[in-house]
Amino acid sequence: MTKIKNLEELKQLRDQLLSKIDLREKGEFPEGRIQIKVAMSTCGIEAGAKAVLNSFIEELDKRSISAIVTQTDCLGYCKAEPTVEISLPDHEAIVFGFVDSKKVVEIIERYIIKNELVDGVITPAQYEVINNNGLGGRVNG
Amino acid sequence: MELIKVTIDNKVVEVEKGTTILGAAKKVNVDIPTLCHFKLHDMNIENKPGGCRICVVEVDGRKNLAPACATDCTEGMVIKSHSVRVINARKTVMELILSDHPFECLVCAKSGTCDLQSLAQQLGIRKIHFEGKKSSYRLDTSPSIIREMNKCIMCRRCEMMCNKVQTVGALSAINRGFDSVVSTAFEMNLKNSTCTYCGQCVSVCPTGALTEVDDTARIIRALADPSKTVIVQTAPAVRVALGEEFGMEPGTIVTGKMVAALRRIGFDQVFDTDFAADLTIMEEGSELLNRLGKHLAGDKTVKLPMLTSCCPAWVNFFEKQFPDMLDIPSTAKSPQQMFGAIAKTYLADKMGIKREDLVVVSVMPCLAKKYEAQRDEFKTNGNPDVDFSISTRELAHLIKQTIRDFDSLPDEDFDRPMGESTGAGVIFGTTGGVIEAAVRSAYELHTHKKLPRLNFEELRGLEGIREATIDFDGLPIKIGIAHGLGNARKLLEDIRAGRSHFHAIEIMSCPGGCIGGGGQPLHHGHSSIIKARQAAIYKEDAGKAIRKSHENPDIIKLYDEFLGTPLGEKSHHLLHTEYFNRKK
Amino acid sequence: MATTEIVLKEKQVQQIKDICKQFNNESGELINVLHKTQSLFGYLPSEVQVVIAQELNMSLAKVFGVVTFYSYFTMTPRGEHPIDVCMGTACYVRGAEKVLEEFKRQLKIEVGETTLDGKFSINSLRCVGACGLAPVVIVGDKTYGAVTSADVKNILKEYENK
Amino acid sequence: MGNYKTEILICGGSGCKASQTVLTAKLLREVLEENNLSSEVQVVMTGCFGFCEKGPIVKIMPDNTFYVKVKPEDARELIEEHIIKGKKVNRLLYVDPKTKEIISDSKHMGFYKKQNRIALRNCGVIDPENIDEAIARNAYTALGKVLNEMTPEVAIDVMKKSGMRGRGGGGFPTGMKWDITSKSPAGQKYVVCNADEGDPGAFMDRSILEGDPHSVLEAMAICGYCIGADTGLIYIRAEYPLAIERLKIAIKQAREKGLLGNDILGKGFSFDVELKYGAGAFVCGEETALISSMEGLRGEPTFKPPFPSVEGYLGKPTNVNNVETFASIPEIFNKGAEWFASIGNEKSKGTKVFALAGKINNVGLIEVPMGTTLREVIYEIGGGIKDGKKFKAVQTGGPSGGCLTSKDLDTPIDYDNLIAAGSMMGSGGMIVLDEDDCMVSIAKFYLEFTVEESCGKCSPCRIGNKRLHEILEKICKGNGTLEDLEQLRNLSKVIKDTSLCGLGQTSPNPILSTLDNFYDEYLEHVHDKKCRAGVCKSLMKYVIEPDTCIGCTACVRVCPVDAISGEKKMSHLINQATCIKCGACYDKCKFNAILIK
Repeated sequence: MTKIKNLEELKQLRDQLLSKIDLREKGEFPEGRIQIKVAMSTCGIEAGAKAVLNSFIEELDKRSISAIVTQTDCLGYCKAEPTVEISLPDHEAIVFGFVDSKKVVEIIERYIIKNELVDGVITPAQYEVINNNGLGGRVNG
Repeated sequence: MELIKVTIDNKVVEVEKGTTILGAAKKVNVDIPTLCHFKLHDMNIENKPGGCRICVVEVDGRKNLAPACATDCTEGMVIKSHSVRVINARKTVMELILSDHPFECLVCAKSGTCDLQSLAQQLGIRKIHFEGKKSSYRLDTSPSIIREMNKCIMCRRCEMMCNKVQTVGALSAINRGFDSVVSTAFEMNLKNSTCTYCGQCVSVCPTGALTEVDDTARIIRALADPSKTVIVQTAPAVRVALGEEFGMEPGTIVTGKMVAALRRIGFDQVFDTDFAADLTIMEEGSELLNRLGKHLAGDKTVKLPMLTSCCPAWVNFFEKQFPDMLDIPSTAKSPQQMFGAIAKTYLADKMGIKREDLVVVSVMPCLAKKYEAQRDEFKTNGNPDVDFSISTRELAHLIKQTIRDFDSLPDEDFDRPMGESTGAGVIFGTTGGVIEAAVRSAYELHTHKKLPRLNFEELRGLEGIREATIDFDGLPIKIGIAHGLGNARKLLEDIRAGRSHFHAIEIMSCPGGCIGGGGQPLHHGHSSIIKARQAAIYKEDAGKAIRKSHENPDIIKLYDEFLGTPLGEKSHHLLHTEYFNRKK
Repeated sequence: MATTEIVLKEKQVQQIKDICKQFNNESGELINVLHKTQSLFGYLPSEVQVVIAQELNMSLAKVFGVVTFYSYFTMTPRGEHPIDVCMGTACYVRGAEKVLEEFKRQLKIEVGETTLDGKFSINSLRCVGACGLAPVVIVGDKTYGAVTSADVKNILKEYENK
Repeated sequence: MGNYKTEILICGGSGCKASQTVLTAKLLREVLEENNLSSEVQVVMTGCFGFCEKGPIVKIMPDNTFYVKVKPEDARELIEEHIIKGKKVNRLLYVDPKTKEIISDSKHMGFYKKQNRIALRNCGVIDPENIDEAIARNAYTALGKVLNEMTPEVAIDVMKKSGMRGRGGGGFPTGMKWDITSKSPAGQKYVVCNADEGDPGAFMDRSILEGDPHSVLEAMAICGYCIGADTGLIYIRAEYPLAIERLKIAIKQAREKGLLGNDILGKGFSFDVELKYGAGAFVCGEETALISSMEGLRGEPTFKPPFPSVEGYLGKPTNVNNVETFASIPEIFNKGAEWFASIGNEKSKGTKVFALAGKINNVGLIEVPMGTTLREVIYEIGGGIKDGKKFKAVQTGGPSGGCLTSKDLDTPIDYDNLIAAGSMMGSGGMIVLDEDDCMVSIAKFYLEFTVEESCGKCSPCRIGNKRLHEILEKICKGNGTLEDLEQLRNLSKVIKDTSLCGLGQTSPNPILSTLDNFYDEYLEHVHDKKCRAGVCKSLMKYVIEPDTCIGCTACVRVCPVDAISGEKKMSHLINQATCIKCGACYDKCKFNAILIK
C-alpha cells in the first residue's frame, strides 16, 4: 500500500473510495435520490428482469448517474413483465412495463435525464398494490 | 523560592511553594495526626501513599477532605484541621482501621510504642461502631523477624523501606481490596525470601505487624541455669540509643549505666563488642593492605575494591542478590562473631570452662545479628559462637523487667580483657565509622608513620553515598561509603560493570549505619534522633584515650598470647569466614 | 498459595525468556509479559513467575503483587471447560446470580475454583457486552444466552462426556 | 470494487458474534456462491448496530432492509427470498410492539428515531477491518484539516468552543485538559486512550473500538498534534479480544497508508499508537491507576495533584481521554465546533452514548443528544419496561452512580442534572429496574462489585466498603436494625469524603441514592423482615397455591434438590426445609401457581 502524501491525496482517495460504500449511503438516505426498483418475482425473472437490472446499473454507471437500483417483488402487473418502478426526486413514482435493455437506455436518456415522457408507462391508477411484500412497502411512496 | 500564604485554623502562615498542608501546619504548631505518612528528613526517605486518610483536613472550596500529608498548599488556601467534619471523618476512618485489627493490645509486643494505639488514644476512640470480617493471616516466624499480618494496616511503610530504600524486594503489596496486605512472594516464609533481616521494615512498622523475635526469655533462662556462665557483649550503637527507652534525650551516652544494669540482671561478665571491632580492624585492615599491595604489584587475581563485611544484613544481601561477587567483600567476620569465636576459645580457656558451658549473649542495634549468630559456619559441633543476640529494644525490656530505676544506676566499667576498646571501635556504630577506623590503623601499618590527624571529616555525614581520597603518604586511597542497601546496590552494580574506581568501600545496610539499625529504639520518623546518636558516637570516640585499634593493649596481648599475627593461621581459622550463594 | 508444584521444562523456560525478550526485558512491560505467558500456559504458576522476575530483573514479590492484583491473572489452571458467568448489571438484574449459584451447587466448587477432575472451572465476569442476551454464560468458546438456573443441568450435560 | 449491486451488512460486534454471526456470514456467502451471486452481492461484517435486543442484525443495502434476530439457519432463506426474488422475509423483520406494524427501515423504528449518532456514526456502517471504508466515510480528513489549517492553539480552541466534556464519567472539559497538557514543558508527552471499560453493563467503548477504530486513532493523532506528543497508547481491557484485534488491524492499515507514523500527510507531524493491556481491574479506569498499570505496576491510584497532564506516564505529561470522547472528536473538526455545540443543552454539548439494559424492551447501545429526557430514552427508544411490568428505577453511572426514579423521568440527561439528582453520568451504563428488583439488593450488588474492585490502598475504601457491604448483607438476611440504616448513611458519607480516588469517592452512591429514594424498602427489610420484590432469599419463600396448581409436575422435574412433592394431577407442595430458593420452579410454572411470599 502506498502512503498518502498529503491532504489532497487523502481527499482524492476518499472520493474514489466513496463508491465502495455508495450502496450503504444511498440506501440509508434514499430521499432526494433516483430510485429504480426492478420487479424480480418469478414472472419478472422469466421475462428477463435480471438483465434489465444489470443494464440499469451498467448504463447509469456509464453516465455517472447516482441512483439506487434495487430489486423488488412483483409489482402486480405480471403481464407487462419485466416491470420497473422509477421514482425521481419530487416526482410521483411511475412504472414501466415490458422493459428491455433498449428500453433501459431510453428511460435513462429521456425520462431520468431529460424528464421527458416515455412510452410504456403503466399509470398508477391501473393497478393496486396487491402484495405488500414489495420492497419499500408502498409503491406510491 | 516562591512564598505563599495559607490560613490554618485562622492562623496565617507563609510557606515555600511545594510545602504540604502538614508541613505548613507544623510551622504554626497545629498538630495534624498522621499514620501512614513517614519521613526521615535527612535521609531522603519518605512514605507518602496518602492511604490511611487519618490526616484529612477541610479545605475551603474543595468538595472532599484533603490528606494533609500529600496536599500541597496553594496561595490563599484556607484550612480547617479539626472541624466537626474532620474529626468525625478521622474517628470513623480510625474505627474502620481498628475494626480490622485484633484487640490484643495488652499482650502485643508493640504495646506502648505502637503508633496505632497512641493515635486511637489521641482521637479518643472508645467504641468501634463497625464489626465484620477481620483479616487473618498465618504467623510467619523467621530467625530475626516475626510477621503477624493480622495487625497490618497497609501503611506500606515496610514495603517502601524494603523496596525503595533497601532494594531488597522481599515485600510487596499483594491481592487487592480488603484482602490486600504486604507480603512476600507467594506468601512464602520470610526466611525463604530475599529478606536480609535488616529490620528496617520492623523499625518503621507503626503496629505490631512486624516485630523482632524476642529472645529475652531464653536469656533469663540461661542466667538462671547454675551450670552456665553467661557473658554479654554490647555493640557500639547500643550505648547511644538505649537511654531513649528510659525517656532520656536522644544522643545520651549511657555506657556506664548499661554495664551496671547488665551486671544487675545477672550476667557474669560484661564485655564490649568494641573490643571485637578493634580486632576486626586488625584483620580487615591487614587484608585490605595485603590485597592493595598485591594489586599494586600487578596481581590481577586480587580483586579491588575490598568491601567491608561486618554488617550481617549486607552479607545476606550480597549472598542472595550478588552471588557472582562473593570474592569481593573482606573475609573478616563481623565484630559480633569475632567476639564469639574468641570468647569460646581464648576466654573460655582463661576462665577454665568448656565452650558448651559458656553462654555468649550479644546486644545489638540489629535484627540480622540474630540470624548471623545462627549461621552454621559460626558453630563448633553445633554450639554457636554467639548463643543469643538481642536488640537494643529487647535489652530495654529486659532492664525494665528487672531494674526499677535505670536512671539512677551508677556508671560502671566493662570487664577485662574483652572490654577494653578504642575510639576506633566505637565509631563502628555509624556510617563511615568502620572505614575511618580502618584508615586510622591501615595508614600507620602501611606507612609506618604516625597519623597527622585522627578525625576524617570527609568520611563522616549522612549522605547515602560518599567518597573520599585519603593520602597514604603519597598513595591516594580511594574510599567509598554507602549506607542503605539501595545505595550499596548502586556501588555493587558499578563494580560489576567495571566502573568502580574505589580501593575500599564501607557498606552498612541501615540508613545511618548501626545507629539507625533495625533493633534500635523506634525513632518514629525523627531523623534528628539518628543525628543525635551519630554525634554521641563521635563524642564517645573523641573522649577515648586510645583511638586506634592497633594500639588497644588487650588486642596486642591477644595476638601475643593466642592469635599470633593478623591473617595468620589461627586468625584465619577463627576470625575469617566464607560466603555462600544463597540465591534462589 | 496452594498450587501444586510443577517443574518447568527447559523448553518452557526458554519460551518465557523469549516472551520477556520480545518486550526488551523491561520491567514496565510486566503486564504484557504476564498476558503472553498466561496465554501460553493457561495460568501463571509460581515457577513461571520466578523466571519472569529474573528476566525482567525485578523482585519476585512485585511480580506476585501484580499477578494477585489483576483478576485476569490466575495461578490455578482453569478447567477443561471453563465456565464464565456474566455478572454485569444487566445479567444480574435478569437473574445471573441464581444461575451462578446453580453452577456452584451442581459442580460443588466456588468461583475461581476447578473441579477435582479438572473438567470445569467457574468464573464470574463483569459484562461481556452481550446484554441483549442476558443472563449470559460462556463455556469455552460457546455463548449461552437467556440462561435460567433450570438450564444449568443441561448445559453441563453437553460437556460431561466430552 | 464498487460493482456490487447489493450488500449484506451483518453485525460483527461481540454481542452478535456470540450469537454466531460469523457462521451466518459464512453461510450467506456460501449460498451466494451457490447461486453465482458472489460477484454481485457482498457480505460485510460491520461493527455493532446498537439494537442488541434484536441482534443479530442483518441489514441489506441499498434496499435498506433491517432484519433482526437472524440465525445461521436463516441464511439460505434471506438469499433465496430477498436477494434472488426480491421478496422480504417478513418473519425476520422488526415489528413495532405497539402498532404491530412491520418496519424495515431502521430510521423509522422507535429505537433509532431519537438517536443522533456521532461517536457511533460508523458503527454498523463500515467494515472496521477495512481502512478504505473508513476513509470513504471521511476518516483522517479532520486530522488533515488540523495539520494543514490549524496551529495547536487554534485546534485546542476549537475543542474548547465545542464544549466537549470527557465521556468517561467526570465530564472534565476536554479542550481544557488538552490545553493544560500542551502547556506542560515540552519534551516527551503521551496521549492515552482509556479503553479500560469496567462498568458492568456498559459496552460503548468496546463497540466503538470494534466498529470504528480509526476514529479513535485519528482523534488521538489530533490530540498528539495539539499537546505536542508523538506517542499514543491505548490502554485496553484484555477481556476485549475482538476490539484488540480490530485495533491492531486498524493501526497496521493506518501505518501502511502513512496516516500514522512519520511525517503524516506531509506536514512533518509524527505520531504512532501502541496498545497496552489491562488485566481486569475496574480501578484502572481511574487515570492515575491506569498509568500505574501501564507502567507494569499494581493499578493503584496516586494522589492528584500532580495530574497526569503534568506528571503522567513515566513521569511525563500525559493526556488521558476515553474512547467515546476520542470517537466524537473528528466530527467536531469536520463539521465545526459550532455544529457540535448546537447539539445538546446549556452545559453539556453534543451527544452521549448509553448502554441501555436491564428490564427494558430494547436493550442496546444508543446515542442521544445531551438533554434528552429519561422518559424519551426509556419509553421511546427503549420501548418501555419488559413484560409490561412497572418501572421502578433506572441506575446510571454504574457502581459510582445512583438510582433515578419516576420523579426524574422528565429530567434532561446531562452531567450536572444527573449529579443533582443523586447519580452521575459515568461511562453511560443505564440499567432499568422494575418492580421485581429489590433496591437493597441492587445496592448490595454494586457494593459487592466495589469491594471486589477496590485496590486496597486507602483505608476508607478498603475497609469501609467492606463494612457497608456487610451491613447490607445483614439487612438482606433480615438481621438489620434501624441503627444499621443510620450507620450506612454516616459511613457512606465519610467514605465519600475521605477516599483517595474516584472509586471510593463514589462507591457509596448506590447506597445513598437508594436510601434517599427507597427508604421504605430498607425499612421493610429491617422492620417487617420483608423483601417486597421477593429477591432476598432469607425474607421470602416459594409456595404453591393449591387451587391454581394442576399437578403437571413440571416444577418437580426442574427442582434441583427434590424439594417438591405431590401426586400427578394433584396439587404439589414445596418442602421449605429442603428448598434452596433457586427459583427454577417459579420460572418453570406456566400456571402462575408458584408464589413468592
